[in-house]
Amino acid sequence: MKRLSLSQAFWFLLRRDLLLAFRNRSEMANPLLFFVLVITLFPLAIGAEPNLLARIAPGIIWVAALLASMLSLDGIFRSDFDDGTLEQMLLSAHPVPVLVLAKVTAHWLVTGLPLLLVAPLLAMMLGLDEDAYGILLLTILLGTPVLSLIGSIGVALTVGLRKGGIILSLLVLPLYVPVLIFSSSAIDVAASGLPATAQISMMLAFLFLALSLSPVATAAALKMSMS
Amino acid sequence: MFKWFVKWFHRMGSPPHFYRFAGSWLPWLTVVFTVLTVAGLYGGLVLAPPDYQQGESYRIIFIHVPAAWMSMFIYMVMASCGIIVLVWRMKLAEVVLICSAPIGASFTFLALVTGSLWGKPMWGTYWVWDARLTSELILLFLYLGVIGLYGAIDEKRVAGRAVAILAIVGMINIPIIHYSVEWWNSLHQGATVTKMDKPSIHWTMLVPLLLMALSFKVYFIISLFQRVRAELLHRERNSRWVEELFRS
Amino acid sequence: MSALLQTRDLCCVKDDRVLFEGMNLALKAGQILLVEGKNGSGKTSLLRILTGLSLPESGDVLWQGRPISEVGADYYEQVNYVGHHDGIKRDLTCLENLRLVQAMGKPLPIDLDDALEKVNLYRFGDNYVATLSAGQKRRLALARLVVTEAQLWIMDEPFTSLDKASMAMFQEMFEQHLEKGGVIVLTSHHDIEMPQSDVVRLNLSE
Amino acid sequence: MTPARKKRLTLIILMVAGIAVGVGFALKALNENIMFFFSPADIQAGKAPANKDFRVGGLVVEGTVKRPGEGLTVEFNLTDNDSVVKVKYTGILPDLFREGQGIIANGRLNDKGEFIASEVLAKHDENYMPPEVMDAMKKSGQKMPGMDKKGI
Repeated sequence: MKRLSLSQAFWFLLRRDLLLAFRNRSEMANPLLFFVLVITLFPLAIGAEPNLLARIAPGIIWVAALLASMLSLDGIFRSDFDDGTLEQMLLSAHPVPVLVLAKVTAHWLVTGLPLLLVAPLLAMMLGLDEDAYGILLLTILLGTPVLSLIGSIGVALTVGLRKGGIILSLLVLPLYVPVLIFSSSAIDVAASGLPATAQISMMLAFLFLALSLSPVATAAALKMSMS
Repeated sequence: MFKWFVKWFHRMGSPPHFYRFAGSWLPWLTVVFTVLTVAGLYGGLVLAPPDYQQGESYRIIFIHVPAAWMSMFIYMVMASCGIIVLVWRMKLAEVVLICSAPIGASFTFLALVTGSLWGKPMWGTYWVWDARLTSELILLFLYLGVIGLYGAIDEKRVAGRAVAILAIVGMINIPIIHYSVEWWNSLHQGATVTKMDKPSIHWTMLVPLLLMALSFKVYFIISLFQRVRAELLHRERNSRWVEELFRS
Repeated sequence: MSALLQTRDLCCVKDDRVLFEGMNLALKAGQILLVEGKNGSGKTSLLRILTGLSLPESGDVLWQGRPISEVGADYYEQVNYVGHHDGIKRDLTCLENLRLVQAMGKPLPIDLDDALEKVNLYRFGDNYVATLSAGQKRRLALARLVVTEAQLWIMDEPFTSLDKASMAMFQEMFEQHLEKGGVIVLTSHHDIEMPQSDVVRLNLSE
Repeated sequence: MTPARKKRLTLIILMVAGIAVGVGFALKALNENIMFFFSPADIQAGKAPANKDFRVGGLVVEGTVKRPGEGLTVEFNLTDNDSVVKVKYTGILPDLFREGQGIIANGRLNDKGEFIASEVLAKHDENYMPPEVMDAMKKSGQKMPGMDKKGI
């Protein structure tokens, strides 16, 4: 009997989430706005001394990216949990981790990828060394999917709770630390005119590990949250 | 042998059996703990000579190092319980997991505080964002996350499975956090006792250190047993064995 | 003929309260199980355990004689579940919602338009779900049953916010499903009249 | 093999492959120099960045610690047993700071090739010995384990 294959299911789910995001595009811009806002706060708070700003720019950009990603995490599963479509997803005949991966991918495309567009602009405003722009973009490209993947485990654990928000940050932020360290260190090193290959290969390692392990953990956590 | 182990494993998994077993062991463990602690502290604070380099202030290692070891050890205990919970859905493992978390968090806190007290005379500052210190701090957050998540979920069986997943995920992350922070910044000295070649610590200092480490382990078991007993009574408050226990 | 869906010594505990224990059920093809009982007697819990969403305290749910945790995907191909939540997205149209249901890897028997016609929503295919009434939404949720061809239907209060006519329509749909060799488990506060079918009743309050 | 089994097997293979690639990248990173502090030899060779802050690590050369002014300014030489760099620092030094000790300094190079430190941190080694034992070891010319480590 005819049935849709797993890869078709993946694309369907991805397309559905992108469609939903597009139909709520005002919400889509929120993490991006937040990212820009947090970064503009720093020069206001610590003064506009160019050398200082240039030195801490990698850290600021990455801390802001991390917070922006964390704020948007709840959206991965919240509405699906509320209207019961998540329940249906868990009853699918397809392996749930693959479906989870589709949803996380959609989430990243909507909230992580746009950071790539504004990051160079903000880096310029903070006076980051021009040598580091390429590495900055590369770390965002490699790092934000890892944030979404790790974050999805945290959301899956807390989606059933009424006050999941604070707990979520407590669960997720410690797990974000390696990404933060290596990405900002890569930019730092690049700004000093040195090669950042070690940091970049480490981030590639995180990406592959997160891609292969986190959907399984997220699926297990979702099953737990639904029961 | 294996059959015997499986049987033992199942018997230990039954709450009333574990309750009685832990209760009968507690007095003995307390005696062992007292002897070890007194011996370790006397050896460390009185008998051991001052260090050639750090003078008297190195003596804090007799608390600091065992506490730091415990902070890692207890997390491993929790992650192992997590695997048992997810695979065999054993109730006792859930209870052990969640009862270990506050003890682990306290040891982590102790290691951080003693470390920072040590850091002032040695490094000239209470707190440096050093590799060991930072990863220990993150470990504390992981413990707090486990405690917080367990507290937030009302249905305790579900909560047990949730923290099991979290403990396992955290376990994968601990080496990653450890190495990432280590590369990022390194001031803390290398490992002393666990080095493969001969330990670079004099035996007069090593013996009390190991005694203290052992005493901390025993303390963990005592504290764990008491917590688990209390939690079992609470969880099984409607069951027959608890009722019988209080009637007699 | 051997039983399709079985439970073996099923026990469910919620918040320290035993809802049911030692439950042994067996359903053959063509049978419908009506789960009755007071509020909080464990009807929803039982249904969720049967779907595998929740885990029982002890005991097993068997599909064709094997525990569902072992059967895995082959079981989920055969289950259609309609729970308290409609499981449809407000910001998608009716057709988009049903297309997604079909993507979940179950066998596909009929065209989506036919399915909408079956539940009297033919002209609403391109309407956003947000514009539908509560009863229409419920009908769309139940349309899920016919856009994929699963043998086992599990429904939690399928008739909430439906009018008499729609109820009759769905009861007829259920009878057809049973005639084709399907199995149904449902809870309902409404009286169900299905004289032609083999109805098994289970009261959890007793 | 049933299609469901085959699908699951493919997924597991993909997962294992993903982990393997990840571990591969991690090992590759471990093989590269990731510590971004520099040794006096690196500075001599001109590898250290100019006009940028960086960290330098090494041993304080015995007999070079001087306090030229009245204030808290200290000067000393730092070595990695290969090259030497002159360090200037104004501020309170940690207790463990002494000649022959390993330290890490944070700061930047000035035009004369001197390292102007904004922060000095002392590193103590992982050896714990009573003073007499240490003296005896030094006399017999035995090398302390861990002292020949890279960096410090």
